[in-house]
Amino acid sequence: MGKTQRKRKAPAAKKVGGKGAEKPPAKATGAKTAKKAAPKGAKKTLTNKEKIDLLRRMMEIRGFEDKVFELLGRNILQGASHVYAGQEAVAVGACSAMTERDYATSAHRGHGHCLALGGDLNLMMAELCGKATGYCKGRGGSMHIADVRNRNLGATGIVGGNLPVATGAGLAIQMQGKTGVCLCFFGDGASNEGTFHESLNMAGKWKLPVIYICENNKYGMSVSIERACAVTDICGRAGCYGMMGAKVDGQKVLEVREAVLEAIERARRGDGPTLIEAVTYRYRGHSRSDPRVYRTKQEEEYWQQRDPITLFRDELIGQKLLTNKAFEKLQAEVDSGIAAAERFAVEESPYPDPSEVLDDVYCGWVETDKGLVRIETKG
Amino acid sequence: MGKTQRKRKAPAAKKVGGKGAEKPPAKATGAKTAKKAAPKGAKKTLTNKEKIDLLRRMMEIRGFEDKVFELLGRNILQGASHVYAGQEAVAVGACSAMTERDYATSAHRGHGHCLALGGDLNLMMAELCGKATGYCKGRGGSMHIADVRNRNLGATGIVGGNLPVATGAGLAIQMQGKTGVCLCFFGDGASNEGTFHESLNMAGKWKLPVIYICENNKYGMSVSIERACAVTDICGRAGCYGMMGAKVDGQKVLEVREAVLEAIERARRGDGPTLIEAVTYRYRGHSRSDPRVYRTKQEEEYWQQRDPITLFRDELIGQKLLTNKAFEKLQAEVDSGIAAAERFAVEESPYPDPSEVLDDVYCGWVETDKGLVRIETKG
Amino acid sequence: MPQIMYREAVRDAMAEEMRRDPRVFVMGEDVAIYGGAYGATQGLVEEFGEERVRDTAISEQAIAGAATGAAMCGMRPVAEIMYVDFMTLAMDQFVNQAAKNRYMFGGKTTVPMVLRTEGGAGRSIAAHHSQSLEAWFCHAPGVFVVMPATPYDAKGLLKTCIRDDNPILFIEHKMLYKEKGEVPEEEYLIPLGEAALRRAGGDVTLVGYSRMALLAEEAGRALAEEGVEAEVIDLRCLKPLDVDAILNSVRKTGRLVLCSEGYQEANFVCEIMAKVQEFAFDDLDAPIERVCALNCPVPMSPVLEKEAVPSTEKIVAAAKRTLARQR
Amino acid sequence: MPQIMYREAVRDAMAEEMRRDPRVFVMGEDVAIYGGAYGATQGLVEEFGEERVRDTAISEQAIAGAATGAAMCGMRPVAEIMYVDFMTLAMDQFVNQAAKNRYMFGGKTTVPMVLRTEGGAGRSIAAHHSQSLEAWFCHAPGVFVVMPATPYDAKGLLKTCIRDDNPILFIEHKMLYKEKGEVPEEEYLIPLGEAALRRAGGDVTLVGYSRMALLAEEAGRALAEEGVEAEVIDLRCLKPLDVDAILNSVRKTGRLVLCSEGYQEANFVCEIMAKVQEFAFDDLDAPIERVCALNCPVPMSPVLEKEAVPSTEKIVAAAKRTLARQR
Ligand SMILES: Cc1ncc(C[n+]2csc(CCOP(=O)(O)OP(=O)(O)O)c2C)c(N)n1
Ligand SMILES: Cc1ncc(C[n+]2csc(CCOP(=O)(O)OP(=O)(O)O)c2C)c(N)n1
Ligand SMILES: [Mg+2]
Ligand SMILES: [Mg+2]
Repeated sequence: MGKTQRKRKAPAAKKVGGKGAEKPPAKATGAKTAKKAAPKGAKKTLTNKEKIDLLRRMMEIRGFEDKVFELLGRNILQGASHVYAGQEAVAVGACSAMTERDYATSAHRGHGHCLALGGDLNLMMAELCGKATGYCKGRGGSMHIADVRNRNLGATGIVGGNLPVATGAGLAIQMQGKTGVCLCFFGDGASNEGTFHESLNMAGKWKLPVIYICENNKYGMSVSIERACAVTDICGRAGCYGMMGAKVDGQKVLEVREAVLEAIERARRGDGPTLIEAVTYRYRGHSRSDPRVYRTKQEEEYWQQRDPITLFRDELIGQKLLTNKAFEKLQAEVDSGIAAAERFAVEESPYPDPSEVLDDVYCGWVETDKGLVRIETKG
Repeated sequence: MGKTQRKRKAPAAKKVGGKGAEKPPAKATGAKTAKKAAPKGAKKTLTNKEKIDLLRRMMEIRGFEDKVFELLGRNILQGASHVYAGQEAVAVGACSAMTERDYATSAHRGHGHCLALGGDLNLMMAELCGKATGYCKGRGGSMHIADVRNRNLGATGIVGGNLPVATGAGLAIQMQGKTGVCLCFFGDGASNEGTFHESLNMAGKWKLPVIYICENNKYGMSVSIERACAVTDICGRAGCYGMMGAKVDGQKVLEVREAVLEAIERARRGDGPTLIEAVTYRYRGHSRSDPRVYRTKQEEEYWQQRDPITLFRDELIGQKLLTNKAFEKLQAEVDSGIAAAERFAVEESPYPDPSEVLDDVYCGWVETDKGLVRIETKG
Repeated sequence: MPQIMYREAVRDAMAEEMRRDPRVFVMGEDVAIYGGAYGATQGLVEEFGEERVRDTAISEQAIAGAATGAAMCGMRPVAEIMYVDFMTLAMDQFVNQAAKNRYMFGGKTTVPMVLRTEGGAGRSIAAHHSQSLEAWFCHAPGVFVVMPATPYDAKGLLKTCIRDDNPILFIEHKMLYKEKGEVPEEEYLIPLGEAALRRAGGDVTLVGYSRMALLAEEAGRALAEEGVEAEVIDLRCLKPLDVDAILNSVRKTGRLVLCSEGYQEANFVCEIMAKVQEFAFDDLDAPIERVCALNCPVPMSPVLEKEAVPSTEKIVAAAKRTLARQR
Repeated sequence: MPQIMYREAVRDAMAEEMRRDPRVFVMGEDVAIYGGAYGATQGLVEEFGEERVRDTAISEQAIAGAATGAAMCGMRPVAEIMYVDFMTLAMDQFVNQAAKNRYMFGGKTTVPMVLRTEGGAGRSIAAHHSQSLEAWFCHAPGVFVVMPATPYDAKGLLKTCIRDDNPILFIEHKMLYKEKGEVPEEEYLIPLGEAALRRAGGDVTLVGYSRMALLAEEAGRALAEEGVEAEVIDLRCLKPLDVDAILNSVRKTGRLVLCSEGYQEANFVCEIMAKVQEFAFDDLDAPIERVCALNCPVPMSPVLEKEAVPSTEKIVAAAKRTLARQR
């Protein structure tokens, strides 16, 4: 063993090949390493309509987030909504690679993921408004939207809090012998939490079908990745966990989609997790009151030039798959969907009944003055 | 940005050079990057006497640990002592590279570190026995020995619990403009805790003078590193934290010493932390009751062949710095020191007075029936 | 009835449930090859294999969080955190994620998981391995807290917990693992939220749980020798809590001693004090006494440790104090 | 006296102590450039530079632990955990390391650190950003817990905490940051462990802390309009606790209402209930009332959130319940 000390090579932005991570002794960990028969995945090639659907979803997210921002400003919406505008290509590209049998978990900036997973604009807007008709009956709000029966295992207000949960979802899938995967969305800031380390090590060791998608939007609140991370190449950490790493342009929806497709395929084969770093940008401040003193106007303008919706629209127009007129029509449709959601949430939906405040804390028991009683006993 | 996904190269056991970790923007982090005038470090070359002192320290640790094991077996010693036998070269080699202005933190298997730091056999044995004369007045016992005024910031019963604390010690040193360093000892098992990730990132980013010394003895309790870690090359993770990594033979006291000397020098220059992986082996079970079913007799025998004391003794004898007779004399001296410590701790030392049980929970306040009262008020 | 050890009862509960339900699995540090730090998972990996009995890395956040995610996706994990002292590392995953997901998500998910851990002092292993932190989890909506004192209860309650749809912290006691007790061979379940009457009596009520229930029983016997008839209640579950069992007894005796191995300040038994004075204020003939651990980290030295935690003698003394008080 | 905001008082306390003592420094997430999530560190980096006002990565364990290590090595860190909800991630470093090191190490070290955080509901930001978890830390020997309600107290107490040699959790309240109050220009310190009498009265005692002290004061005013003279006590410090202030008042009024924004079950105020019935059992004319948050995660929806946490009306109602009780 040498005793020389060298600066370890910082992982380069472009990935170079090489194997070497030890194969886990399958027997010892109980991981299922027997290769599965190639399962049916999401379609590799997209029809024109499907491409336009991706564009539509991104536009819906943008429209939704712009509306959220507006409603926050008018004090119609309460709470702390972290808007996703600018990052649409990540959620939409990644979720388009999923099938019905896959799950996803999300974080505090989660509206985009919910919508990309097929979330309903009305139910989402209602949830943000704290209405009884919302996804979580108004109890969760912006940071806690879930729709477990529809693959969405939920967002969390704790930065990094969803990584262990997603890892457990992967474990369940593997133990059940299914071919699903779990996508796990989190930010560059979250990558410095201990949960990141513990989760990726567990998933790497057990070859769990989890796709960790780090949305590197360069800031965790006001702290730039350069000021937070000793090494800014997040996907380079994959090697420490025996998994594949990939860096993708998070402004390009098809590029994200392809990277995730590839990762999902690998996971379905039983070849374990992947860490994908999607480089992107959030347009708005971290939250509504954020004056964004930590970044420059030029930087913001640069990224506006790389708007994921504009890029994809121009690509489709360039390929003659879309006309300007068709795009305008699309925009109008999206706008009216958002307007409908606003109406549904703000005007038509009631607030929850305060008497329901103690419901669903537990299964089968409910809180009374004297303590918990069985619900059977109560009814 | 490429979207290709490659298995990240698992860090190789022998380090190959290469720079590339981004330099931290010094202004932004407030880290002192101005190079310090070369401070006086530990002596590079050792005199014969000093070499023999290293041997003696290793022998003392071995003797101490064998005695501890014996006392545990005879139920004279209570509690859970995790003995260090087999790993002596790591603590002794590393601590020999320290000067008076340096600190160290330790973990549950900490007797070796305490002794290598110059700990007193009597006070240590008394502490293990829960006696009033012990380092911590009998309150800490095996897992919590500290001697803060003598550079030992203490052991902890929480695996991975000392990494953030050592990082903070490094931060204090840096902010005080001192040239000291903090050594941080922990195990292979601890490297999977979230604290490892958070601490190394902080230290790497701020270039803190901390030497993280992972004693890879291949097991965390019964779980082998192969079964716990997705990638078993722990020092290879250094690259993710923008710091140097080194793997050393933990059975060779001078090799450990040199690696730590080099790391300390770098830290004193302001060039930041190092992650050193010292490959070693614990002879005993994790704790006294451990039947060691998780490893083979052959493996144990292999490591007994690489006993750090025997290796160093033979080296010194080979270099004619030591004779068999001198070694026997040394052994006799060590043995009588241990016997004296046993006498001091077991026979001569009193237990603490139970009435002192509430002392020192707080500074300046003490618990009474009615709650906390100021000590001035009390006295 | 056969006599088995507490740790065997815990093991048997898991084994039976794993045989019964393929969704049940065990994971944690040293639970497989080693059989658990206190032997409570011994033999499981031999029967169920490493797929269903999983040794993990030392990563408490990942253990608790992976259990949460797996539970939400159709499994029924029984995860182990080796000491309750290490729950400090799993707090967020357990009390912010597992505990709240059902509520936050509008009741549309369940998190059927058991986090097994153990606590208590008595082994001279000092401040990081001797705590009793149940109070924290009673102050965390969404989770149950179960702390059995006997092999019979350990088995019956753990089986119930594994079948329950709530996230549950099941806290064993390190000094009880080798204690023996009668456990029937046929299957049985013990419902949550029901205290056990360990001794009937009309003079004073002693309430305890986990090892303190056994000490309270012992104190009851000691008091009986002096002619005092103590009623002894073993809570078994702290959440859900059998409030009526306590109130009914206090209404009879008018005097109450609460025993807990947790730190005295803001101890869980203060909740019982609150409930009793809320619902049986006029029935109390004397101040409620509490016998808890001192408000200091648990010291290693056996003489100090003994001083720091409750003992039978301290319970007897507290009972006498409350009895000495004029009605 | 000038009127300043609570957040300015907090900031000024840090600034003054940093000017006075070069060992004092600030670190945490977004404390420098951003000036703190609620503006409580605004301007500090401009005056003291990035060396002494440090933005960290999102790493709560490292923040709390680095503060611990730095404190043991001669610094006086004031570290920030952005929300008390995230203390779930820093529990081990704070309650197992910082809190216990002095005791475990035989009294041979001190850990002079302040962990600033904030809690409380009211912003509709749901279950991960609205908790009041002080009870956990009162049940953790070795740390103090300070929770000021006014700018005056925030400044005077924070300065004292920074000079104190114990590890202290200083919990601010998110709804108070913009509240104004009189704060003298000259330097002052407020000793730990002394409650503030907010209102004198002989009919009933209302005890609160942090925002609940303000609500209790409001309740006191409302009761006065109905001819009831409430005595209102603001604890300011939960540990050390001013037990005598409470006992003296209860001895006078015989009736007590305790207000806390934490979950009701195993709430810190149960400790006060315990102490009062231990030391003033015969002085109580009615059961002690507690007004706490409901035992559920804090819901986002404003209508539910309002229902889940205490209000002035609920305090008034509780006071009336206790007054309705015959002596
Ligand atoms: C454990 C925890 N620490 C801190 C916060 C406060 N906080 C909320 S979002 C955020 C920044 C997160 O950054 P990143 O992960 O990059 O996500 P982004 O906001 O950029 O999408 C912070 C510090 C939190 N919610 N949880
Ligand atoms: C947080 C925490 N988790 C688990 C344990 C129980 N435990 C004590 S030592 C140990 C193994 C530690 O392994 P390693 O870090 O390699 O150190 P070694 O014992 O090999 O010296 C474990 C799991 C603990 N003390 N603290
Ligand atoms: Mg970010
Ligand atoms: Mg080890």
